[in-house]
Amino acid sequence: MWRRTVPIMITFFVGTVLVVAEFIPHKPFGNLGEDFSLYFDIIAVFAFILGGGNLCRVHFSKIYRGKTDWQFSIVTLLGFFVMLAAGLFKIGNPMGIQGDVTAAGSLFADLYDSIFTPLQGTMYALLAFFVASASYRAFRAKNIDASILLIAAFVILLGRTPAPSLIADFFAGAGIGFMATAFNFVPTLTDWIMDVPNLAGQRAILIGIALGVISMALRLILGVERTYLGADSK
Amino acid sequence: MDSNIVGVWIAAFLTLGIMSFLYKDNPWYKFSEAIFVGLSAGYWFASLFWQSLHAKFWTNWSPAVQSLFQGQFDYNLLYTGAGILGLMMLLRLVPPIGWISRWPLSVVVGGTAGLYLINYLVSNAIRQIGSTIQPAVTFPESIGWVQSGGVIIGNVLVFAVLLVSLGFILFGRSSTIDLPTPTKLFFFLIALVACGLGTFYSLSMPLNLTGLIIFMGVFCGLIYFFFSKEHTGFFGGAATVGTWFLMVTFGASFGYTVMSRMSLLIGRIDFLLVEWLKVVK
Amino acid sequence: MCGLFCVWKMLKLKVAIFTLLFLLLSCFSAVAQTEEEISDTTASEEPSYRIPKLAPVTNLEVQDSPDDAGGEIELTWKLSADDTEDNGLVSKYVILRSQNRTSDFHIVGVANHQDTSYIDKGTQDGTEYYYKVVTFPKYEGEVRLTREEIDPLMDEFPEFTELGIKDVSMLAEYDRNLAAAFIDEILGISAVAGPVKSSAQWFNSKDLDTFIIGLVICTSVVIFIGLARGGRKLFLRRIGGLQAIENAIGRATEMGKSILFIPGIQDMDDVQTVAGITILGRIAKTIAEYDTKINMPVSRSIVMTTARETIKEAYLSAGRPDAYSDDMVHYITDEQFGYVAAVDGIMVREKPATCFYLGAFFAESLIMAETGNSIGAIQIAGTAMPAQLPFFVAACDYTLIGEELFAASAYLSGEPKQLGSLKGQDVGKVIAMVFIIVGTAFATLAAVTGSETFLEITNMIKSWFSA
Amino acid sequence: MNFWKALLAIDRRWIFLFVFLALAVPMFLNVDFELSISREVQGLYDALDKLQPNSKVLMSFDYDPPSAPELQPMADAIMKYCLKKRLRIIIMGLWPQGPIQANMALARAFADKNIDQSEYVYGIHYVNLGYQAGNEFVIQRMGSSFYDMFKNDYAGNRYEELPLMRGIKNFNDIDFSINFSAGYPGTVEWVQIAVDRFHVRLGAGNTAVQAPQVYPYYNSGQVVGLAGGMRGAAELEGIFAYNAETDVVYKDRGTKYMLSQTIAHAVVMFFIVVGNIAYFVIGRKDKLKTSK
Repeated sequence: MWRRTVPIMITFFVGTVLVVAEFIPHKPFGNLGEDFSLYFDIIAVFAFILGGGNLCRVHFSKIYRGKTDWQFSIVTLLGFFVMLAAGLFKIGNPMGIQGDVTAAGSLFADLYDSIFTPLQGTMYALLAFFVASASYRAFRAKNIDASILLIAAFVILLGRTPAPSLIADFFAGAGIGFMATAFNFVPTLTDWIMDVPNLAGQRAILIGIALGVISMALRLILGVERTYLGADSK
Repeated sequence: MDSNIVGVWIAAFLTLGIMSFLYKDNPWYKFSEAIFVGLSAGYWFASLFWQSLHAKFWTNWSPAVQSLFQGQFDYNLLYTGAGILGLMMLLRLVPPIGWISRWPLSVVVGGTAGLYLINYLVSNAIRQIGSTIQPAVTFPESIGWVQSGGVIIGNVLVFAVLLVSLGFILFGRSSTIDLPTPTKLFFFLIALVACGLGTFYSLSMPLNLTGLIIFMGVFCGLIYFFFSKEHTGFFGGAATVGTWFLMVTFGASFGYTVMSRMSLLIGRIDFLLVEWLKVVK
Repeated sequence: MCGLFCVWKMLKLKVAIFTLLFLLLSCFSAVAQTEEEISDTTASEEPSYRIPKLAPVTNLEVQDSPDDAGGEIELTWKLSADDTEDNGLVSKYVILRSQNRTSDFHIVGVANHQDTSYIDKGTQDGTEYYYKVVTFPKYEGEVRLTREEIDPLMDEFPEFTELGIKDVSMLAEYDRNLAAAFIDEILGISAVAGPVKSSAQWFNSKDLDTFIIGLVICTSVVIFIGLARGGRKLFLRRIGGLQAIENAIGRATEMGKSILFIPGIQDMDDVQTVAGITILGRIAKTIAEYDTKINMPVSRSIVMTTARETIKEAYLSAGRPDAYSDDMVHYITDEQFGYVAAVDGIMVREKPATCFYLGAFFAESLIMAETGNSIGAIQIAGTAMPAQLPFFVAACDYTLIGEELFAASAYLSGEPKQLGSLKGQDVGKVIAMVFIIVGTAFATLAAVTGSETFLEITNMIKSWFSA
Repeated sequence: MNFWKALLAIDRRWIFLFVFLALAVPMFLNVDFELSISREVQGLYDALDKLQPNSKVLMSFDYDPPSAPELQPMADAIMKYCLKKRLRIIIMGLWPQGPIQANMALARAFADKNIDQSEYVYGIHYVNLGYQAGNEFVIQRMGSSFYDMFKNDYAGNRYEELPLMRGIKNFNDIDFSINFSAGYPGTVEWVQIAVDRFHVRLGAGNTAVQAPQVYPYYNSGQVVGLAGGMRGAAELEGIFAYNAETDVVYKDRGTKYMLSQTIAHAVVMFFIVVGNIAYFVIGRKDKLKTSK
């Protein structure tokens, strides 16, 4: 009862109230959505203790048991505790403990700028390579679907650069008028693909997603879907 | 100044460490990864602690409690609920009563379900349906040359797509429309003539068919997502056309994105060449 | 016949009267013009600037903003005669408010020229207010005041922070007693409107359309869940990706390798993560039955605890509770790319046979999917992030597109109630398609025939979907 | 193994190398482009151009350093333009790093010789309200009160001490808002809440990834102007520099980077073409084999 029924009732209650609140401007319903988000943020901070604890446990046990690459676990833990201390105690913060945690000049901000930012940026930048290898592999005219994918991608790729007008100029210079005209149309075609079929596809996806979300949300609110609650017995 | 140079060198060291992963996994990458994981976890916790727990919870809740002792009720006292839910979450660390953590979880899931239901209904479903309702055909009074050229290309494309789709629905492998071939051919011919006339017409008079193709795309796309019916017959044909539209969407989005992915790397290369090595001004 | 003649005569008379009136008016305006010219010349001799007096707004109406949480009053008016689309003389409308009809008016806000409405969002519910609107002219003269001079002025008359340097310069040139400018009728001031009180409403009537549409869709989902629960057999077609899930788990078992499950990088407050976790519940059961290893690095603590519960439940119901371990799910970091760096590392070192990516993804989608591809894993993805779908489609073996992600867990569960909800979803699609067809049909008819009636019908349908 | 087969099975690290070279080598060159200005960018320009001096413009910086190569040039161009046009600028960020990026844009704008920093006073002509956590709910709350969300600005000044902010209660007091967005929360949330609920006029600068999602909003008029990706940035630089009452047509980073980008693009396209040729050649050979 306390383990299963109550949670389902809570889900039902909170979900229903939030749906209904959308239509009630009067206090306290008007701001309920925001309040929920605030609540969630606060719960998430508490929950972090579980996550952070798990991180420490995993790496401590790796070091303790001397598993492969245990040396790097030391680095992880060091990074974690140094950053945590720098942030929680606001070490080197020009305004002391009152200042913003990310205030420039603090150890926290320095570590962020010189270590966190380049790592984050580079990891993100790896996409440039992966996008190239993925398109090399995926854009092959294997069948109708793949061919359409290929053509659409290729036209957009071409149209997003100044290349078409350069090529058109080349053809115009060589006296091949119709080719020049054709290449001059590439940017128009790009816009057309983005504005028309792309838009249509996006809309179908968006409407589908909306219905999927609605149905999923109802399954959760009504307690039909209760996987997330876990085991019945202890 | 000096600390700045040290910072740049550290950044360059880590940048190259991550990039080395492209060649293969190696200790340099492992080091960069390890420091990234640890540091960022610490970063997030510290930020959440100050920016959520302190700024949003403590600064609102503690004055409310104080004023309660002075006999006044403050709306912010409701934050107590959040604190209690957070503590309940932590009860997971006490196995015998760990199940209590399901309560805050139910609050989270219930709230998420409620909010998403409404937001997606309004922003994704209702609004997108509303903006799809537009004339399938319009007759713009005057349009510039390039634009009209675009429209003509568009129209020819529309007709081509229409014909191919029809052909697919009628003669495609998965087509199960039960009509004699001559009848099918007859329909197809009518469509062909209509499209030809349309093309001819759009050459002489501005005719904008973008609405039609958007309508078709949304309609067929929705049919593709239909679960209640097998994709056969007309339904199968329409669903296939729907997948084509999805493919165009994916291809276009992919193609559109390549550029920005490149620019991310430009940022890093810029850092290496300009800020670190200073070989480019 | 006679009647017609009478009408004709009367019309003629009217025309005559109007002509006369018109002539008279033009005479007046000519006189007025010369007067203005004279005043202009005198103005140039005097040091003080003459603020042109503009026509006030008319028909000022005030009312409590409907459908709000209180604290708002809505003002509407008809444009001043001097406020024309191009080259109008009006720069803005200044809104003044007071709690009594005759005095104590203070600026509460500024509306742009060409605006015909303003919402005062700073009212106290239940208090009576009076409003007037001041037509504020464009200033063509020189801006003489500097910021340093204006700041003390603004301290003196705090309301003027609403106005720019130019405006205050203009008022200051006229008279150092700035506030007087608003009382002395130098500016075009409208009639006072009010009293009006703001209040909060209990139902947002603007959202009625949304409410009805939402209700219809939700009801159909609920009805189908009920029908299915009642034992009605419902037909649903198979989704391609789902068979693949089973095969992928089988493959990992055969190869004796692990399965990697990534539930996205968002927390449990994203419904996609919830969808991913529910699918995990079904998959984990199969995994438990096959006795395959699952590795699930997560980037959110709440997801970690939820996933553990879910997997534990799956192992229990598969009858193998002893095989479960908390280590299957481990937290890495909340940071998007830190998480990806770690997941990539796990992939190349552990070489899982199968990777699942089910949840909310951002830029990391392709980094993971490409790394997964390079180690030869079977990859199954599902997300409702439209921007990431193309990458999963390109790099993975199967992708659950948008809606399919949410449907997958219902499919995999095989429970009639869950499948029923999918039917309800389809009803939603039918509704969408019907309205799109009907709306497009009317819109097209309106465009082709130019008929007003069709246009009205189209606009009506559109208005239902404009929440 | 024949040539085409080898090509199809090429180690992806070769592709990586080519991409890297394609991006790095052009950095050493310097070439000018001429770009056609797209409708969306023109729309953004027109919207800003129509504003009266002293109009209040809200800029939300919703991105972080990784997206800066695309969005920073846009922010720079618009910041310069707004300052030149003497619009009042209110800066905020839904991403923690946003306000820092904004300060960079400001610094770069003040470094421009056509902009005299002494003419602009912090707190009166521009304000940086800083970052506020809460994603779309920040926007929602700003709908009723900016003050509720930003009691202090980035530098720690109190809201009511800022002359510019004294007159600003909520979106009603904002003439135009611009959002530089790299994801969530970003343009989509601004549209859904600020535009749809509070009728804010919104322009957006997006990363190329975001742009396709924002297109529907542009087409339905919910966003008045839109710049997408590096090309959008280059266009913005072009149109804003050209029209900003100075004759200087400056080529800035966005335009410079475009060369690298275009060549890297060409490399990607080259590989796609080669891959398809190889695929067809082999396909035909395989067919010939089977027919034998």
